[in-house]
Amino acid sequence: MAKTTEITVWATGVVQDKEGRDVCLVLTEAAFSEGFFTQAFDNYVDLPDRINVQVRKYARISDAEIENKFEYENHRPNIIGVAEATIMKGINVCKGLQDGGYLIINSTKAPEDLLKYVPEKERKRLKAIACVDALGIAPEQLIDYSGAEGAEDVSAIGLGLGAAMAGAIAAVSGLVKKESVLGAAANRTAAKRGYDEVKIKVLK
Amino acid sequence: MKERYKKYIVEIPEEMSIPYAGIVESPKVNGEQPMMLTGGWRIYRPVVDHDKCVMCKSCVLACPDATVLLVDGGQKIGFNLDYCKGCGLCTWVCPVNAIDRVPEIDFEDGVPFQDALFLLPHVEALYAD
Amino acid sequence: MAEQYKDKKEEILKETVKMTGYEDAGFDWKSEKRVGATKFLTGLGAVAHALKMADIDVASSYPIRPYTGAMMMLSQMAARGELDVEFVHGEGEHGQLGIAHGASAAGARAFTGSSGVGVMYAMEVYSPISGGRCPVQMLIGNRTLDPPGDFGSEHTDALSTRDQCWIMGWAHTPQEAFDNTLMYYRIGEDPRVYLPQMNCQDGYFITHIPMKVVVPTQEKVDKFLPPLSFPDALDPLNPLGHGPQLFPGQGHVLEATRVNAMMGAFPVIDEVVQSFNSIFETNYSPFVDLYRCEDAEYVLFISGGHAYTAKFAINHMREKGMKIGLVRPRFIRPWATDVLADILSKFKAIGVVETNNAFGAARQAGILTLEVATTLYQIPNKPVLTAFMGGLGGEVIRLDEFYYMGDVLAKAAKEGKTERTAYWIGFHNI
Amino acid sequence: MTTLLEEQVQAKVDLPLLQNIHKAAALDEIYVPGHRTCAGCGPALAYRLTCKAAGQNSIFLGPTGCMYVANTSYLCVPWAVPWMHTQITDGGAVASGISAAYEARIRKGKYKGTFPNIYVFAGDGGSSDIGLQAASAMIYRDHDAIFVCYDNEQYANTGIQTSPQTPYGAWTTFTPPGPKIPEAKKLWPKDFARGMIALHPALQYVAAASISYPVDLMNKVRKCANVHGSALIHIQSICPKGWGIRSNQTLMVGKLAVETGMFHLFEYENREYTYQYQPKAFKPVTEYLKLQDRFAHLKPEHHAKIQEFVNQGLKRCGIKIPVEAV
Repeated sequence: MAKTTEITVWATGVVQDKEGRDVCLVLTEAAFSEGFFTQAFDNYVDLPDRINVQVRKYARISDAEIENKFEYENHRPNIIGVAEATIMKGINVCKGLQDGGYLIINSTKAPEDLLKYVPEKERKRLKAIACVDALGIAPEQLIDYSGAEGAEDVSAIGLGLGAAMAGAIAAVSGLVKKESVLGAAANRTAAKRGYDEVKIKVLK
Repeated sequence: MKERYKKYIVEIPEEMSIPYAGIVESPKVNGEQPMMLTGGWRIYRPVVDHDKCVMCKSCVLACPDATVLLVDGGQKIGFNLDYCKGCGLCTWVCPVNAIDRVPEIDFEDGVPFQDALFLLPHVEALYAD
Repeated sequence: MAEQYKDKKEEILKETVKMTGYEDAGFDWKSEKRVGATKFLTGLGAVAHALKMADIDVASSYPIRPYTGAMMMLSQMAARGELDVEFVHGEGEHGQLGIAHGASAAGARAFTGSSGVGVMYAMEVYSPISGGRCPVQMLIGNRTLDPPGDFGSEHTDALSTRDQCWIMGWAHTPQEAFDNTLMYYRIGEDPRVYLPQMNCQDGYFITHIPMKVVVPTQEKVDKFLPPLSFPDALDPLNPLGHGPQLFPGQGHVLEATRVNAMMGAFPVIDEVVQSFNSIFETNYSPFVDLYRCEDAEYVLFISGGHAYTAKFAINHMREKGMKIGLVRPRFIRPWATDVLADILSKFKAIGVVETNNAFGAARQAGILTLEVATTLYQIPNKPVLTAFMGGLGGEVIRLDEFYYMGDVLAKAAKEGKTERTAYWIGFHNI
Repeated sequence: MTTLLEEQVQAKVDLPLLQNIHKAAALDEIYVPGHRTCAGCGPALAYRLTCKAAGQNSIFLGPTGCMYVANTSYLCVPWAVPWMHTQITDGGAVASGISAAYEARIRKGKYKGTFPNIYVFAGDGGSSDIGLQAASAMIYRDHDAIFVCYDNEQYANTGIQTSPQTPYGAWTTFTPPGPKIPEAKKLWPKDFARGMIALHPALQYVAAASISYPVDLMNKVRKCANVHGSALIHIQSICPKGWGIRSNQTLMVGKLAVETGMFHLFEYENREYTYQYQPKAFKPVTEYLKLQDRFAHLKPEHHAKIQEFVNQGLKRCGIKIPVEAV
């Protein structure tokens, strides 16, 4: 049985559309360079994207060919990324989280402060919660619609906030090596700072 | 005839059923569409300074989501935070700068918490163990 | 009728009856006790008269031959004040169907029609209308698509829309076109169905050739067809949302409800045809018109106007001792699989007369062959199946061409096989 | 107290014009909260103001576009009045059918209420491009219905693509700028409302309004509703997503469009035009262009070209106010 890690990144519609997608693209690019089988995709169902709506960007990283590639969503994610912490106030971002999962949030706050937004059931499953000031590290939130509708992204992958988030996710989960993430992100510094500066609270 | 053609009829499980021809009930006048809660979209919350407010009602007509309300018997401006998307148009339109935009995360409440966005009953199982 | 034939009117009618021998088709003048004014009407005229009696509320038109005459008659009726209808001149077939869609959704009994390329131009709107469950009726006077660009009949136009969830069937005489107009409205407006209907007839052959039609009294029509009641109509007093977007995960449910409406129409059709027979004292069978099939060994399977000539041809072949019959489906949608399977299983050979073309399809015949072959699949001892490509681009199928088909089928029944999946009439020797 | 709906059911009454913002704000909310449009969505505001002005004796039609997809996502409808989806192609046709149905049903005694106001709420694509034929036919046949074009100057629902209303020089995902095509979109937009006036000499009432002038917009909607026959209203509805502005800048940009002469507020009534915005001087278009990311690639010569186009447009309207090219 193949071991597949599913990543769901929550972001703010339009404003972080590209950044959310970049988190997934940087991580899958890094994993691909390490020999994994990967898939990065948008939430097609909820397109078109609207300003401020909660959007989901997905990635799957596996040690064998991914068989459920056509599933619209990651129903049972292992890692949750949240590019805008406020989203957690309105929605259970950890819905369906696998036991031993990780939650990584872009916020200046401490991880403990945000734990209250995770319902009891999902909190028990968290192995660690982490915060990274991705916006502080790379304040750029690039708006680029080219990659949103199945076309290729024109602008480089991982120029801003997305790179820092991807670095942080790599650091927390150990899913991919630091060098691979730095290699995959256009903004190497942001990815490195994200990797180094993430604040982690281990829960079990 | 009825019996004979029964095999062609698709039995639709109760939990999957949707309205005939997709015809749905309209919400009530001055009401809400609770199936689409949008308060969770908000990053910045509008906060009105009633001392500054001159009740010109510009903000009432500036909101695309009809979330700027007249409260206290029409004497004050209030917000329907269950649906306010935090666009900031009320702030911009205010001639006396009476509406501030405050980060939503700094408040304890004011956003309806949803377990999932539009989860179909027959898909619910996919999220379970 | 010309002056010199006035005295011979009864005689001519009797002769017509003898010639056509409509025993099974519901047109047996000898046994039928139809009451009403006897007129000579084209298929278009017959439909227009039926629409007047159905008291339609909205008609939307756009000119294209050959269906146009029906709209011309309706506008005359409106101008004379015989029919109270909102007559809307569409900006094209697409708009025509849009108008009918809106009218029907707003609770009006709506009618529209088209032919040939016009039917195709409206293609986008068929699914929204049936999906919105609006019981619009559309008259299709069949015309060949371009090329060749002539006016002649071919069924490819209407059949191309067969999978859009519209009730669909062909009349083979103006009388049947008249009757179908009323029956289709009653079927489509039944709350168990709520589906639009395509009332098809062959261009020229049926649309333009006058035949005898008995027009019943308004009283009987009113008894058969009550006014439309559409409780979900667009109405500010009862606000509803029609057609919001849904999830991909809900699409299949909506599709299933539409399947149920279409397949649920079977008992409704049965009921409606029985009710029609009892009110108008006719003897239609709901789904299939059988002609001289009792001891037949091989049959022509044919939909639409050419069945008229085919019946004469069968009479002549019968005189020569050939055991040939005719099977004519009265509905193409819904397709009466089980009824047809029962009937077709009795024969040794079946020849589908296509009058349409399905380029590159299985067996490279027409669309009807695909349906018939699928129907036969559930029969253990399958009859030999072949198709006859005739009546394409408006070509007439003559008596001798039916004799040719008879010969092919006789040989097939005897040998248990055919050389071709489709015989192009006038192209091959047997 | 009888509601307006009850009054209208008994006998159709004209909708009174609104004297001020307070009267406008007090009207019932027909387009209620709970829809998936962008934060700061201009078309949604146009919809809300139109509905508010329209009142309850109304039927709304939604040809495919943002205001269909975003508003009705997942079986939600935010209208307290009947609403129906139409294809993007045939909003005008369906409205014609509904109007004809009510004519017939009321005449024949099959409907007890009075004639409803029927609104087609079509985007610029559904009005001036793929829906033009049906829109024109509805107006030509003079059906008692109101054609609303909510013009966000692009196909926004499909992810910002060029439409005939997209201005010269605008970026869209189908007209990206590049070394070969520095100005992005090379074509000049259609003048939809005036074009419809020219095409339909019997058309009684046409208005151009902007979401940034809400009371003016609502009164124009009411004037449309009070016409017996077809009426047309063209509403400039700023799209923060497609125009590359922040969600709180929607109204500001709408105001600037009027103040620079990029968009004219007008009424066409009794065969005559009146213009609602006639300042001493118009602002230079550069002020409008530089605010929006969709024009970010433009060079001064493009700005000058647009200014020239705008000046000519003002001259054509008979507004003799000099505007200097920048």
